[in-house]
Amino acid sequence: MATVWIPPLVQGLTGGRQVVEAPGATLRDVIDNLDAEYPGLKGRLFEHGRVRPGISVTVDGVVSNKRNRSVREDSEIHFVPAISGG
Amino acid sequence: MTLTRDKKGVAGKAPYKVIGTRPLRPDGADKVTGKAVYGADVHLPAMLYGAMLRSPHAHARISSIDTSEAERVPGVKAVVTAADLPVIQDILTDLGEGVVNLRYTSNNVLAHDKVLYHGHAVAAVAATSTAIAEEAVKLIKVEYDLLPPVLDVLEAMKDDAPIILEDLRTTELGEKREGQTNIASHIQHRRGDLEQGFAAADIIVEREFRTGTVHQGYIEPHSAVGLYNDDGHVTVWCSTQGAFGIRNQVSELLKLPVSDVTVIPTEIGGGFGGKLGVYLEPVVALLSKKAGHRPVKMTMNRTEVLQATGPTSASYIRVKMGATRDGKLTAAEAYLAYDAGAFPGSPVGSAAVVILAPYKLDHLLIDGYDVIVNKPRSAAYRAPGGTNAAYASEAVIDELAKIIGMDPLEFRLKNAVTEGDRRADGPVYARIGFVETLHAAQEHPHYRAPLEGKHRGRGVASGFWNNWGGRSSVSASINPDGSVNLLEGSPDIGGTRASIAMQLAETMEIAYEDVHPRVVDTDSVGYNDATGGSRTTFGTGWAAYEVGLKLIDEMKRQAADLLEVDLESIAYENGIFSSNGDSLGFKEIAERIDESGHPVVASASVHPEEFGPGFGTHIVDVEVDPETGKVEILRYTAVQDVGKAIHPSYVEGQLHGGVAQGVGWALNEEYVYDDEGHLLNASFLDYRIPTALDLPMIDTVLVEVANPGHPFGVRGVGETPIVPPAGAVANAIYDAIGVRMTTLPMSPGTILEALWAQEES
Amino acid sequence: MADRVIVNTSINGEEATLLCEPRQTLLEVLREGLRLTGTKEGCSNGNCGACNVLLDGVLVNSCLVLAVEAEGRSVTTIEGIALPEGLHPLQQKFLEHAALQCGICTPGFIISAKALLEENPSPTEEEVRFWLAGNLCRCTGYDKIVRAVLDTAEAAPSVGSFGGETP
Amino acid sequence: MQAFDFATPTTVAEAVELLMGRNGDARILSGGTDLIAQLKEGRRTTSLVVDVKRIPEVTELRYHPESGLKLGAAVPCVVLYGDKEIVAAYPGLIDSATLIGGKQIQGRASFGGNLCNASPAADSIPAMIVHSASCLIAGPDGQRSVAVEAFCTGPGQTVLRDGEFLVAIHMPAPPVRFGAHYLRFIPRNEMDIAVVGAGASVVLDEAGERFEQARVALGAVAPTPLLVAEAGEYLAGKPVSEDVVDEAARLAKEAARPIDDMRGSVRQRKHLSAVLTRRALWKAIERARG
Repeated sequence: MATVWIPPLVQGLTGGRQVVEAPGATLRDVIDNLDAEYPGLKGRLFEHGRVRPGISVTVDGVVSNKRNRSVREDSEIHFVPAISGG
Repeated sequence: MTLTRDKKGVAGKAPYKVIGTRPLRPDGADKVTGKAVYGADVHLPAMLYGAMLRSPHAHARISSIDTSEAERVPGVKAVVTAADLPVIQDILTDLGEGVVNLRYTSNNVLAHDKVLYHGHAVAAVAATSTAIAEEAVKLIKVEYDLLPPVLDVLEAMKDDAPIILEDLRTTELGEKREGQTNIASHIQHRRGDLEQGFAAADIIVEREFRTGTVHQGYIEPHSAVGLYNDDGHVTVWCSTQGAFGIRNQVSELLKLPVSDVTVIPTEIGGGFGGKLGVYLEPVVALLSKKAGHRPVKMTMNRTEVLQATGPTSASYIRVKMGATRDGKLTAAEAYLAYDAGAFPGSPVGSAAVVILAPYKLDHLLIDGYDVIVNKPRSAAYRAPGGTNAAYASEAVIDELAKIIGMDPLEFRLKNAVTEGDRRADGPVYARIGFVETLHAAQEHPHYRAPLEGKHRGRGVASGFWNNWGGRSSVSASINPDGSVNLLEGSPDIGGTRASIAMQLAETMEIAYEDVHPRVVDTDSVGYNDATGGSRTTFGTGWAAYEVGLKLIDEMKRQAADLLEVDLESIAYENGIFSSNGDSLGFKEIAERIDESGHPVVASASVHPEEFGPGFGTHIVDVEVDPETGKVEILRYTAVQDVGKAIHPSYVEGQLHGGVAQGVGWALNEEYVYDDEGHLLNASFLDYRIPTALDLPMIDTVLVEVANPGHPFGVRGVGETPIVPPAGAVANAIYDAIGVRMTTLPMSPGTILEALWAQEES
Repeated sequence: MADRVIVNTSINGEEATLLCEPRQTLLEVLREGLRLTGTKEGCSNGNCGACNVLLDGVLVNSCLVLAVEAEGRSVTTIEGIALPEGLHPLQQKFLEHAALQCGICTPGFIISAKALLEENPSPTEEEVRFWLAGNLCRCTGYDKIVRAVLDTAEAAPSVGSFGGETP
Repeated sequence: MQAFDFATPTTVAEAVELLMGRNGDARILSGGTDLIAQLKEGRRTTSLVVDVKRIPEVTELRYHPESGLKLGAAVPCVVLYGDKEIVAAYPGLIDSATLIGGKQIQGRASFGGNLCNASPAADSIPAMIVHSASCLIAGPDGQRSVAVEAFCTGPGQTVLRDGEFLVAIHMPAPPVRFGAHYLRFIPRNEMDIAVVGAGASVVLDEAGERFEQARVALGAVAPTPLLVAEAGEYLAGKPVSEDVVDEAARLAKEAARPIDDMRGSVRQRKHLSAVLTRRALWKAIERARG
């Protein structure tokens, strides 16, 4: 199962847990499964079916907000501030 | 599309022929002879000239605008106000400078019901000459009901602060808090157990820092020409970092199909993040529509540039760090409040990543607040938010090292992140070169040179920037003489035509001189994100690499036809296509394209994401005049992991420029406001960017730890070098006079005050 | 409005007759009237040097000269710097040293540097920095610009009015 | 920029007549580095700009070791410091000429213009004061002379009456064992307005150990550039020593009555008045000693 790091400001939904696990072969699956276990999580991280503006998703250190990107059994997923430059 | 890996094996390590050399830039002759056309140089037949009316107040409700007298001036062809703009709902869009809300952009372009800062645009005039437009602007009558302004970030966060945007609510990762506020958002990163971490520390240092508002300071003022044609098509010529971003914003703000907008980027005279958003572009289009579809040009003067564009955030930062006596960091806590100007969107998000990025930490807490105040809307500025953040954390790191009695580079080395370590906000680093920069700094003659003389000091600081990939597209065609025309959509601000053409030449094994790159308009090439985020040589260079591979494949087909052999049997090396002993030169095939079939063209589009963060370590020597408080920069060395330097001269140039801007920020640059929120120093006389006499030669060390995520190992280089300077200078000042400076800029007046405070205590 | 004035002047060696309002600056007339847009406007009040030209051989900010003052005088702009045989050595050295990034300040720097080398064919680094202090550059940190000027002086001491000595 | 008429008189009388015709609304154009910027920004208005650079007296530069220096009001800084004899005779004056703006400003800016602009922070004025300079003014009633320290009456204000203009500045020939220096404090190293400026001149005795005369002047610490007469009076007859110089510097600090503004605070400016006066005096002493 993929490891998902929950941002501190939504850890209220995971009972304070910082790292949780969820099954899924794509980012979409992982998030849907996570939302089933921790209702409301998806709504905090996604909006209109897309990752909320200002958030970047990293899977194994690589940023991509595509929901159909593949996730491995040992993948690590983070939601981090979108950083872009000048 | 899929991205192709380096066909030669290890990225950045192959024996390159073009990469790493220093050829002349393709646009060079035009730029040294004055032929290059920048924003204000555009001239069209029947062109009109615009001028803007700007708010004399920092915060006021607009009760009425009367433009009738201005409209009657002979020569005036159109007057527009916010009433001419379509109503825009909240649309969040990512323009490569972070996410912006287009309703706010509309409000910023022409003030809707309130003016929110001194210099906020209120109305615009188009006339047959600039002089007439300027006279007419003075005849527009605006009645204001004054409101109390709030300019300081901490004041703006107070419960009883004047409210700037009535509908603003604090957002915390998708959740909105109740009640009016100036705090747009709160972000947080947390890991481990802070209490436990600080309990393990032998020494804890906690300090507060303040930094002032600073401007990007590009020498070319904003300029745009708009033509709203009779058929409804809008063309905008402007100086911008991203023509596609301007196209999208103009289309959204004027509610036009994106296909009805063409943006033609001119040469750009500096941007540094400040030329990503729209200011004049929608206004000149509106004016053109109202003025009978004549083209309208508007160019800001320097006062307008400083009053109404840029700047980057002033900030309040508190940093607390603990370490053991043997030099191990045990915990860190940071609180960052960044002012965003009048609309949400300060770079506090990236600041919160930068602030602890170089260090291994098991226990940390970072809180960041995005706060609005009555100043111009903040724009990205080179490593947005990074300089303020590193100023604070690098000063605390320095102080810990001093208390422990450890060499500051050694202390950093003991705690430096490497591949596999976690960044403060969680993700794991891939191959990075931070440690390599620390070693290179230690070994540099500068660091070993004795520092003699009174009131002299040496400081070091490190910095991180994450860089960016973004989307890039290019098109290319082969000419009958064997040269290649390369069409790009990345405005060239600092030599990227050269660095991109070099990557194409390397890929195709042809001469650099045989590549002819051009930056074209939004109709002539696929989508490109802006030239920003240190992404252009990385991302558009990668697109050039991909297009090069395609062109070679296409040429192989032509070779197979001409040699009458199977395509599979064709090999290409050193500009020669060969098969079973027969061969044809690249140029020979190009010449015979007519005979062999069809013209050779190709396009490529990429969206690479493994952009590879950049780390830098800077060393600076200063001399402080304790009687005047003035700081002289005696010597400066910037070390940076650049991945692979495609054109080393322009990589060095990026380091030089970042250092110069960082030193200006460190020592003198700041916006000065009076209590009513009037900007007092909106000129290059009193907004003091460094002159040639304020800086020494800037030594650079290009450490090349190839980015495994790029065919040639490239990392972004432009932004990292502005992150360390303020911290390095502050640490050098401490070394020189024993005073820990905690405000930026560290101007002579503030240093004198600090010295006096030290004497008196 | 004040009457327009006919101004007879010489621009880059060519006679020019301009019809100017007294309030127009030389910069405005060069750019808008003659479309010589190589001279840039960065601040319009003498603080950045992007608009530098030579007026009777003397370095001035064209934003702080009225066009009517050019009557009977000669003006040299960036468009008049290149030599018949190609780029002026300063222009060539600016390219070789990558002494420009965005390039907006470059015309002003080249004009200033030319004036410097004509007066002082072998300046020290400090002299170059002092002379160029009125030209602001935001991209380069001045390092490569100063090197380009020093290298021009060293490589070709006949660029200015250097008394014909060759090394 | 607002519209205006433009005139280029070739004689002093013609210029006076032009000025009289506009009842105080005409402006003199010398180097233009202040005037043109101010007109653009609307800080000054005018209906007529009078370019005086075609009047021979206004562009004349003449030095004689006995009669001193006659500096036409419109002589640009580059012409002034381009004259080797003058540079050798008046190094303290040249200090300020090389500080005003950058090279391109110095190509146009003149001491006369700097004086008539009457900025409290003007660099050339304290330097001229310590050289005991006087102003030659022409007007409808003929010519008159005013000491430089009395010329400015407030920020942007001078003693010039309607129809009058500054023709030239006269600097007496420096006596033997005379030395002068001007310096200023600015946050950058060039292209800046003085936070404080200080000029000093001294005449020493034959041994170079005692002050015979001295003058100290400050800029940017009062509504006009300031002659600190107390400091000069104190120094006259005193031995050259650190204590004596420090006391003169203290007197200068006492005399300074600066304001707080974005370029500096009262405390900073008072403090700098002493620091710069001390540094100016020591450099002047060094020059006087040869």
